[in-house]
Amino acid sequence: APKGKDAEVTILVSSLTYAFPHFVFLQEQLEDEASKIGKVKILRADGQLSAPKQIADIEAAVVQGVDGIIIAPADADALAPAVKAAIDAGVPVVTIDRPVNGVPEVLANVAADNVKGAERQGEAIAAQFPKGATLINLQGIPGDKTANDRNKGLHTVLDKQPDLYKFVSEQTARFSRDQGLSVTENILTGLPEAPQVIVAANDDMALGAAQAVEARKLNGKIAIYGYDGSTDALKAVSDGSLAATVDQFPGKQGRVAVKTLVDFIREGTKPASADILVEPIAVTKANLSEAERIGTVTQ
Amino acid sequence: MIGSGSNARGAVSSGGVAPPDEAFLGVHDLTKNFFGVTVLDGVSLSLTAGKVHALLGENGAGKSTLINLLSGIHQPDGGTLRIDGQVVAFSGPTDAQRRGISTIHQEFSLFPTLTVAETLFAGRLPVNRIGLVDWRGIAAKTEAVMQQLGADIAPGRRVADLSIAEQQLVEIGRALTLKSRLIIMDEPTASLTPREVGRLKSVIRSLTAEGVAILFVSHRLEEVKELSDSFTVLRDGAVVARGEIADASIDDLVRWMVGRDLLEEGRHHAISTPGAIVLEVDNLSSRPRSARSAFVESISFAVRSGEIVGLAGLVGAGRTEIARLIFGADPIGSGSIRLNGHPFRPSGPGDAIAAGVALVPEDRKHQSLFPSLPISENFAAVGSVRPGPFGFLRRKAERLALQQFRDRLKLRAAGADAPIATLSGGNQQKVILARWLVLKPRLLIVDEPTRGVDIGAKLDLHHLLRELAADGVAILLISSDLPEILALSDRILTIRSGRLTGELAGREADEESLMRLMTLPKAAA
Amino acid sequence: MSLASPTSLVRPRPPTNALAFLARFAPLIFLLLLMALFTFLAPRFLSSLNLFNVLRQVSIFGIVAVGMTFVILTRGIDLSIGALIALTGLVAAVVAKGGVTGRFELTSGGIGLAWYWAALAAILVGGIAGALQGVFVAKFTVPAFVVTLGGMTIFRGLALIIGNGGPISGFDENFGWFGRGMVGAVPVPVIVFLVVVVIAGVVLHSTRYGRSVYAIGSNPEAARLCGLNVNRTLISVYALTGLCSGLGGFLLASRLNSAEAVAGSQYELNVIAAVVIGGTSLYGGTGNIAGTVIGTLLIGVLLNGLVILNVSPYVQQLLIGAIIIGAVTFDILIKKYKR
Amino acid sequence: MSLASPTSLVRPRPPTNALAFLARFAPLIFLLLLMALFTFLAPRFLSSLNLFNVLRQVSIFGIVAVGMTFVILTRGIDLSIGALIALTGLVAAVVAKGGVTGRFELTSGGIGLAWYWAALAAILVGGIAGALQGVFVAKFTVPAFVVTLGGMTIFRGLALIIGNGGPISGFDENFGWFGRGMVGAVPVPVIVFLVVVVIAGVVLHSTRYGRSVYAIGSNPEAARLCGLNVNRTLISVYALTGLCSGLGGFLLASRLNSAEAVAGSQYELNVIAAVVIGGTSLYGGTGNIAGTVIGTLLIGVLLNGLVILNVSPYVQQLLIGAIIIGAVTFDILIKKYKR
Ligand SMILES: Nc1ncnc2c1ncn2[C@@H]1O[C@H](COP(=O)(O)OP(=O)(O)OP(=O)(O)O)[C@@H](O)[C@H]1O
Ligand SMILES: Nc1ncnc2c1ncn2[C@@H]1O[C@H](COP(=O)(O)OP(=O)(O)OP(=O)(O)O)[C@@H](O)[C@H]1O
Ligand SMILES: [Mg+2]
Ligand SMILES: [Mg+2]
Repeated sequence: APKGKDAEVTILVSSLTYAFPHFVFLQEQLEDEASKIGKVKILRADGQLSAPKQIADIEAAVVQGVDGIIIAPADADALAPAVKAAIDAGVPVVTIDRPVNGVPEVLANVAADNVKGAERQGEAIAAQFPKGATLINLQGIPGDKTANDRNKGLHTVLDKQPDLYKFVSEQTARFSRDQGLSVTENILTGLPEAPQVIVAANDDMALGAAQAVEARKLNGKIAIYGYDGSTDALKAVSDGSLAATVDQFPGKQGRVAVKTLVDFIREGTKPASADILVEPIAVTKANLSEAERIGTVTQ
Repeated sequence: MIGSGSNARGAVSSGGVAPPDEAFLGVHDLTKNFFGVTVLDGVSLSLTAGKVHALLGENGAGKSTLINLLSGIHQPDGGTLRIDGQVVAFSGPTDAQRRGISTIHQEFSLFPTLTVAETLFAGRLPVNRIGLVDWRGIAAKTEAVMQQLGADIAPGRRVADLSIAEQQLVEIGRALTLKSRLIIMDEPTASLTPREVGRLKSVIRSLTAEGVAILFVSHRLEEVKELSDSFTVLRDGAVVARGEIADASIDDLVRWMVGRDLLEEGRHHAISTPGAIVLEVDNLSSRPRSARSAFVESISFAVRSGEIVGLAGLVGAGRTEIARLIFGADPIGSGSIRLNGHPFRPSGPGDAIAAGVALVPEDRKHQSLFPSLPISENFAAVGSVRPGPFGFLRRKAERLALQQFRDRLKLRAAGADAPIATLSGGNQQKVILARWLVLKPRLLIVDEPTRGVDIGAKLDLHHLLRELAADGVAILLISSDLPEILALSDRILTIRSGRLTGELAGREADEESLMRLMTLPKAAA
Repeated sequence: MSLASPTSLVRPRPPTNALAFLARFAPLIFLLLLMALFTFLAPRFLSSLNLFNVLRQVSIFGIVAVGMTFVILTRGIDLSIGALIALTGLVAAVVAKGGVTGRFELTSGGIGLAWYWAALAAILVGGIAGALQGVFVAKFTVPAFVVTLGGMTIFRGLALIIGNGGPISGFDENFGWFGRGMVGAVPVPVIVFLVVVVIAGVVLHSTRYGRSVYAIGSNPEAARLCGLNVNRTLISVYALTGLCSGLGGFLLASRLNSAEAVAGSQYELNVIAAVVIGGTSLYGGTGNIAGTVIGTLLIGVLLNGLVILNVSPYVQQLLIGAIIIGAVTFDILIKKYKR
Repeated sequence: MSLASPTSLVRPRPPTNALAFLARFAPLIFLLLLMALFTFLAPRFLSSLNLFNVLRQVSIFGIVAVGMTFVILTRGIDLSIGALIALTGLVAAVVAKGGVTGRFELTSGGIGLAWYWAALAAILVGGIAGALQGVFVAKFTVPAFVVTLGGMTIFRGLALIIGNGGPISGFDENFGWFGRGMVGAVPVPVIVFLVVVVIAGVVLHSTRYGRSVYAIGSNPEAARLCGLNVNRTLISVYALTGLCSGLGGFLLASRLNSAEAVAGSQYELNVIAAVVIGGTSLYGGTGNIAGTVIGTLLIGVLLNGLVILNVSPYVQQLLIGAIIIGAVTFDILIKKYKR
């Protein structure tokens, strides 16, 4: 039953991790929205990229008697039973960033699909290089869901024209700037000629790659694509060292998720559709102002 | 009996002493090399049921190496082993054990974190029908074995908490429980006092009465004379003499071992009157480890410059503990120490060394050796050769210092860069002694300094200690070897159960009077 | 037969005073204190629902910790368990689904086999992988740290190759029962954990094999001289930990209804921490299963309680590190002071 | 005795044969073989550009490996270095930017200090963090594995708190020079690495301090009875590794023009692997800096060569694990066979 208009509400947010700026920003915006709504208490749980950890956190939160849960699941299947159990225990759940599988009782899924975002990334490449290009692909942590999804989206778009877009090297740099730099250096050494494009599964790796490119004095000759729309990346897009990044609007996701959940807890209103999709966009120099975090970039 | 002096080798080969037919173990023409250096060279020997055979030789002569071959630890490079006339080759220590050979090793092989009982039966714990260990049975058997050895060691004690001598007894106990046909004992008495040695002797006698063959290694020749039936002397890995013990005098044995006559060891007495008091210990007690009373209690004595003071006591009497308290190795409970007239309360060995105190510990393996480092580093570890500016080492000076002691103590080593682990036990001890002597301390404490050192080197060391005393060093000598204490000490203090029980002037003391004080009941003290 | 403990044989026992008692039960006392603190700060912590949660959460982790206890008792270490959990989970998944194609559907591409084949495959692969590592440790005397560090990388690579980087999900009911089912009020993984604990406890304390594990850890050289088959025992403890990891991998896949190559990451460090907190010495030869259970619970309680108390995730990391160090220091200092 | 010949101690030495030579240089030989293989498969590997790449890539890592060598020589281990690199990098960043607000701008919110203050702060924080861990290892005799495992979690937590989960980026030219600059053809980090190597080599081989490090690793009790200050030396080696991590953290931030809490993850395992591959024994008392340099290069060459050959990332993991085990096994077997 709805708790009433001005009821105190406690919400657990189980983030995938707090070590990635993407989720930190999401959290900040979410909490900002919560304080705007008023009388909403947010509990943070760090998923540490681990499904068992998130299950444990959800179980603890249910014991604790929270009013609702927002979760960015590490694994769509693994977390399904725990999410189901929480809902059965009377705790509404909103998934964010990505859904869990097979639990229709979830109040809402607020997400900007990683596959879709990567498709935007691929389309941006295709738009800039309509006649085709050679590419280096820097992938994320092997086996990680985000890494897999982004890789999949990119290939979905570019593999439609395999004659035009050739991946000359696909390596992992584990989402890290450090490895983005050294792996790019190594790849460039191994290639007979420099590629036209370096596409990375997150901004950190793209920024590392940009440094390698700069050190090789190849800047301007290779277009580098990031992902996440982080502050550093937006700045790099504006000064031209990155060609584009993808914005999934994590802040917006956070705001919508908390609003949806609180409305349901207080007044019992369900969202029109359980799937609230935030459309990711590719941010280039041309549409820089559309990026969510552009405000944090000072020229 | 064959063999004599320097032409001994010829004597052996022409002697044609065929191993007796009833031998349990026949060793024929055994050779062994390490890194191309021949350590054993055509050694033959036979061991007979019910007899004790002594294996003698200087440090590094090859005794332990021979034993390692007989107990299956190393494989010979040449020669044959026969058991009951059958040629055998051991695939490993277990194999040798299965064939009835058990060994008490020179370096113990115990389990520090396990109990005495479990250590005794390791590898063959008795189990019940469903395969679970019979703990009670083990405890009972352990008590029985310890009683046989006259050792008061509870089966449930952790081996790590035992003293060296107690560990030695456990090591012996394990060989006894094995029901072997041959027991090899590599210096089993090196850290035992007369009481335990006496017990061991009677154990050996009852073993031989049951038909067990014994191979016995010891540097204490009186013991050898008394216990064994026959002997073999090794020098540089070759047999230089063998025969019936009854036919050989101690002097003969010594001559074969070291290849020269040793001067008769005289009783030492202070050459000049001792000088000023260097060490003064007043009412010293150790810090109680448990709720019980302190282990070493109310000890008072003094040592003067130029004086050698012996500390005598039975196993576990607390001699080592006194030394450690003075050296700052263990925390002092109460009482005070004065060094050269000044109060002295070392917070650790570093303090003591800085104040001119040196301690040669009793447990070579655990307290002295750096097994992974070469001889030169082991020698230089106390920093006796002062480093140059910024702590830069002066390696050349260190080498020269080592060279001196090497000659002095007749160290046998492949070179200063050889790993110390490749030296024989006695030679390791020499390196350790050299480490401390080069410090030129004002107070030198030596705890069982000649453990495992051969008779020649032992006499050399005795001379060295006397020279140091003559130079004005105050020496505190701890030894379980009563003749050694008697030979060197100006005064002898006796300890029992952590208390001082008496003091004798060196010239008045003899083994009997010492033993009486060492075994005095506490109340009578 | 007698269940008398090896230490109860001590004849002249020192008076059992408070300090000795403390020393004996230091890890347990630390655990109880922590639980008391959490209960005080958040009474809900002590609800039976929550305690069963904690038990279920630690059970997989605890099963592997039991195996790790054997390894650490021999002075070894096994860093590969997390990767092995991932690998064996995927093996179980592949067997249960009959292949990797159609890996998200319940009715899979190939011919899926029953849960017991899946479990068996996972356990077997774990055991073999562990034994191989044991061979390097025992026969080639390569330090366990190096072997299992390499193993960790290799198994993670194999898991990626098998799953082709992605998860395999959606198993049938029976498969899922092991991870999610209940027997009465008790979750199935908890029961499996208890069974493993009891068996391991008896083996370690009262069989020749168990005692040889202690002897080898205490002094490998002496163990060899005593005729213990050191190599075989060493290989066996790594195989055992592999078996436990395989069981853990199966249970985790069953619990999550999904197996993937990134599963079990960083398990190794938590598991080792649990064993050490439980009083098993990294220098070998001392420790026991009861301690490991306590250490496991301590880690579980810690992770659970800090979330219930809503401690900031960043600060949580800080506290977890501090408490791990604190627990072990507490144990060591009390034992030292006792003497 | 003769003054002229301190070498006269040397009795007939065993002939220096091929096997002994192999044994002595096993890690180097392994490295050269690996390089030959890579060159054969991809000639570009041997270009001077690429070799400088490898050198630059390993230099930060190598600096920390030098510190780790000291720790491992004393039988210790330090798992906290990766986290410490992240923490100190952030410290340097905060100092250079004058605060966390405005953490993305070159002209920051607070008053940024010059690079040398930033470097100093990073190194100091690293040293202090290391020394604190050393205190637990030395004074409280808590196993280094536990202390630095806890330290790793704590430092990572602190780093997250300082950076508030995000990066701090954009430093001035001077700050950046250390990570990205060149002196002639040689990258600055490589020079720093070489300087660290030379100093550490001299200290370890030719000073009293270095000798005490070996002695303590070889037999801590004997070292204490030789009057060496065991506690102080132990604390110092952890402090030293902390200093190296601090230097590494600063260089990494400078190189990446950015510092963040996830930097340096998994460095610890690679660094330990490098030291061990270089022949330093995890049981303490044997090893040297030259070996560590070789081990470092081997890891660097491996990571570089596999990427140049464009080996699939999954298979790379497998190969890296196998080669680490292979290199150490090779070294051990040859040394054993020599005897
Ligand atoms: N593992 C080894 N490697 C190299 N040399 C060795 C090894 N073991 C023994 N040696 C050498 O073999 C010789 C004989 O040593 P062994 O230990 O047999 O002497 P020992 O007669 O038992 O002497 P001690 O009375 O001192 O115990 C010594 O020169 C020693 O340096
Ligand atoms: N402070 C102490 N409190 C209680 N027991 C102690 C203490 N110090 C030593 N002991 C025990 O006393 C026994 C022997 O002590 P110590 O080594 O000093 O004797 P010792 O006369 O040198 O005899 P040994 O021939 O055994 O070397 C050992 O079992 C040791 O564990
Ligand atoms: Mg010997
Ligand atoms: Mg003693």
